Amino acid sequence: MTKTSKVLSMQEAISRHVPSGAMVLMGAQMEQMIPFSAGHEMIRQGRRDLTLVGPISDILFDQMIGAGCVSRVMAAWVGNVSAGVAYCLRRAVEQNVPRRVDLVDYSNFTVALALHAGALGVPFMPTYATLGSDILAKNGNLREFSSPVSEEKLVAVRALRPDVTILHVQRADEFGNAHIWGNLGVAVDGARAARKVIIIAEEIVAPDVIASDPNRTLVPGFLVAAVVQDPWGAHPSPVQGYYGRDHAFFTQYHEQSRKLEDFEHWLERWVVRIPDRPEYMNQLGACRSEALGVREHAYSAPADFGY
Amino acid sequence: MTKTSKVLSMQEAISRHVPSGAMVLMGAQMEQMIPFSAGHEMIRQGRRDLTLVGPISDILFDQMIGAGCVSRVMAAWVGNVSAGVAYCLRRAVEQNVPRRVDLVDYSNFTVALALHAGALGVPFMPTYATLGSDILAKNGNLREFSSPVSEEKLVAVRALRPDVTILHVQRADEFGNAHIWGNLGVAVDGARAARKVIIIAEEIVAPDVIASDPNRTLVPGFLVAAVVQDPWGAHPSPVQGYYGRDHAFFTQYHEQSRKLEDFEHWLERWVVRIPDRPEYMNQLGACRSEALGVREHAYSAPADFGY
Amino acid sequence: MATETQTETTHDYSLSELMVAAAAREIADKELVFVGMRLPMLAFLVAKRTHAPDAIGLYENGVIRETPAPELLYTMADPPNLRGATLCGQMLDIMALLQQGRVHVGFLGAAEVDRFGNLNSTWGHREGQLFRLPGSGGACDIACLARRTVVLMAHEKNRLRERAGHITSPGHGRGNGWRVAQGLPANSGPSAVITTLGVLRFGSDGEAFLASVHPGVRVEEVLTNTGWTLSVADELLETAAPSTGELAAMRALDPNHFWTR
Amino acid sequence: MATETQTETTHDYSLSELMVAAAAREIADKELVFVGMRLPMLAFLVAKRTHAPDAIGLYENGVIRETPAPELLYTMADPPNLRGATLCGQMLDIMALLQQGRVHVGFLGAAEVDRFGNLNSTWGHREGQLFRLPGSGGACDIACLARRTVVLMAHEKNRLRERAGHITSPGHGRGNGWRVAQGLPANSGPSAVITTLGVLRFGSDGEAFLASVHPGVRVEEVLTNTGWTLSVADELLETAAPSTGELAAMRALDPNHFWTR
Repeated sequence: MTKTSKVLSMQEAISRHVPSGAMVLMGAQMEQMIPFSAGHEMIRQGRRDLTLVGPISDILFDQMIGAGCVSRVMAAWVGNVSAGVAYCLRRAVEQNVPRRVDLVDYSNFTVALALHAGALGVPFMPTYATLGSDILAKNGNLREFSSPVSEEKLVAVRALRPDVTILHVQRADEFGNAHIWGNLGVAVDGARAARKVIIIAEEIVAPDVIASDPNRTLVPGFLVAAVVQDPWGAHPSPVQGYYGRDHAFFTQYHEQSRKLEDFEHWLERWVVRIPDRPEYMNQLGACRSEALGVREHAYSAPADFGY
Repeated sequence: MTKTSKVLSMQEAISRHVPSGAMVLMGAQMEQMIPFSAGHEMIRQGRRDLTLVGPISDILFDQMIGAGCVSRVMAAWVGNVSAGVAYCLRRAVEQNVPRRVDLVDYSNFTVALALHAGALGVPFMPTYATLGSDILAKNGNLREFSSPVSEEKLVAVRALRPDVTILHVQRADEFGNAHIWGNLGVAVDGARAARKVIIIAEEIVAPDVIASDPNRTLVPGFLVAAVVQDPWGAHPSPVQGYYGRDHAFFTQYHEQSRKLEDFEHWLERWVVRIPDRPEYMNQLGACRSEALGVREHAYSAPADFGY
Repeated sequence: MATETQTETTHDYSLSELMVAAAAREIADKELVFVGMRLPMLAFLVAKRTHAPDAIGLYENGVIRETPAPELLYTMADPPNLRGATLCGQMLDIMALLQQGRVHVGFLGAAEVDRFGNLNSTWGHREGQLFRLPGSGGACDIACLARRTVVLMAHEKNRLRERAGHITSPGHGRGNGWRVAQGLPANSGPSAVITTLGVLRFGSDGEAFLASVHPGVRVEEVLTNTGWTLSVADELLETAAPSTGELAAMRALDPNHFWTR
Repeated sequence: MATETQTETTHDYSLSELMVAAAAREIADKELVFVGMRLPMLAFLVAKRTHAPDAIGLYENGVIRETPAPELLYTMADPPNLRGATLCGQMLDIMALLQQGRVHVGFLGAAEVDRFGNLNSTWGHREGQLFRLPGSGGACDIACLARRTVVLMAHEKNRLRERAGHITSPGHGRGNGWRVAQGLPANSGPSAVITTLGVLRFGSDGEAFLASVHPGVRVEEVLTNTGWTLSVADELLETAAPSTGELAAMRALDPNHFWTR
């Protein structure tokens, strides 16, 4: 085998694979494993005119909107799951601050179906969801049609194929074969629909570890453009088996993003002045990270692939 | 919790949940984990007019057709994977022996999509597969239509919802929550599309074992009507981590089903006269089963669900 | 009214706790429940610990749970909600059950509800100004596809409106068979709106009516705070106070009143 | 012919081995290959061990493998094909890659192939009698959706027919843009038919022509055994014999000649 490693630093991965103007899927696992460290690197590298795609976004989209990286959001929900609204989103949509952002409203299911269509290689997926809603009325990627096999109305959800899907995962090998467990959200279809995948892993492990459980390999390496080892890269969101959700951080962000000036301070302090995730974790403090660590391990029963 | 066990004997499970005339999905994991013991019990209980559904069938459908249980097969391939054609199928289709069987020809992908539509709760799934083929021309459940979002021709694969899906699995708890690993074929959609699911498990294990790895629980118990513990129930097909494929048995069946008379002897010897799987394994002999057993275990790396 | 109102009762429970208890009672045993977040999440857990031990919780991030999570959840993807789950999978795994019609009841919140139970969680309005809300999440999907939906929200005149400013999640539309005409499943749609003042239910014409008022609330207060002329049930009830068991369950789950403050 | 035929050569390889080697050479390095069963499975493994070490094998039961299975396979779901796989999942996971157009080449067998590469694996005919064959399996899907398809089969006049009795797996239909007119993906379709006598390829009009004959085979023999008037390439080649490396690889994999007898 002549395979070469796909491991890059976060700086390199974003620099090479996420240009301004790209359609980027993040937050595929919903409130788990949000690739904050990748989003922060995009802010630092000054990306502009991104289209962000995701079912929900638990404050990462809000931060990137506030930083001026985003011109469009295709999502079902943008906010702060445990604390409420997204103030940067509101400023952008209501006042064009720091710049105008177009929102293309989906429901969770229709985001999932758009990616599913992309992953399956068909132009659309049919559903009953959104019939009768203003989501259907206003989103040009949702179109009512008549079922070809029954006397029913259906909605055709047009396929989405992100330029880049960024997934934070528990572990991967250097070739990008990635194990993910816990709730998967739209991670599987999100990766397979994408033109490129970037894997951010808590751990890079030997290929044998990944190959020991091919049913957990939800992203095969041949779809992956880059692998970044970035422990704690999902903080303040949780990574099952690695660290918990930093609820207080979300609440603090809520308060500190309410006013534009406060948000700008927050961004300076937590993103702009920070070179990378190790430094971010230094700033967060060992006390906080220890409190978020795993207190009780709970290992899966083994599956025997022997013969 | 007031949950009651769903464990039944094979006799009871088939007697209660698989009536004559039912549409039954078996062989969902393709050449792995074919529920031979369940099919044999249907033969013994004299089921008639079954519609068998599956992508392929590695001799189980042939046996049931030969035994006269079947009036229709909706499948992509019926035969003997390592040895060739299915003689009972041929006798039924070419000579109506022992009775006429209607074949509804699919491709593998369109069987999978029909079940996927059933599992997703939509009337059809779109695909480019089968365009231009006689499969499309002759199968009334496949219909060409125009994409509602593009200028393309597509095929609508009508949803299938089997009355009963029978899955052989590695392990389950008494409530039907089932772990499956290895190649999954159409097992996930097959279970979820069905009105009832019967789980045939190599092992019934404590609920904690199943709950230790909820990503491997591909069939949740609330979809399951009955759980049968039936070790070696998939022989001669393999069960990853439990036993290998008995290639010789497939070859022998090929020879012994070529002529009607020989097939009738085979059926008498391996199905009709056999009360259950332990007796079948006695007849097969310890020597053979030992040779098929796991020589080298290969356990999956644990996933930590702790926090 | 079926029971006398006691306007000056000293409550030994909070309004949120009353709403959670009322929401919990919308769940029958063994039902599949699309749980959602915040008060409904608590309501589901209360139901599990009281009258509906075999209710099954579905979370759109990809989780199915038959046993309650052992800790308070701030989000449905908090680690305690995944460990020991019945199933962890994809969002589509969960939405598929919804679209198959297997889900009995889903819980929703909203900024606005209207006369026919249509919900808006996309665009708020305050003093004539629109402001942006987080959006549907899975609310539209649940509103379209669950057999019953239950809404929890504050009862304010500018939030219970004659017509929702934006239909994020369709209720009965404009009433009278509108859902079926849209292509939505038969036997689906809004079942109850549990507000801070009472509980609204829906007639066969799809219009909401006041089914019960919370203890201490006057009917006039409800009507004054509703943005349309709200019908009142002939047999108006008083919303039952939380039982000791319900209160114990919710306080065990949320001892610091994060969700029921 | 480009090279001289040596009709009386003593082969130190079997015809099956020649066909496997020819099939293996249809795979380029790093390609995604829909492997199938029998000789193609062996061809894929030979390619992996010789010129295409980073080819990726896809199996429609739900398996993706980058490393060759360590043992001879009788079926794609044999336990050695699952242990250590790149991915084990659902059939749809694999078919999705096919439908996305990511799969470079797929291998097929058939009872009949016709002038335009259409395949029949559903109904055979012998002396005017139809007989039932196992059916498509994934063949139709691969024929529709893979960028290239390669067929392996015995070269018999009643199997290479002017027109297939049943189009299980569409090739170039009736030629001249037929695939695109049907709605099939551009840049897809039959690439080669490797028979027991030679290799057929396809012109831009979709019609098959004889591109090479196997060592020791005369062109007339091919033409006589083909059910239509087969065109012959201006630069007809001789199919290259298996290399020492190719033979070593296939014999290591199948020492008892289960597949190459």
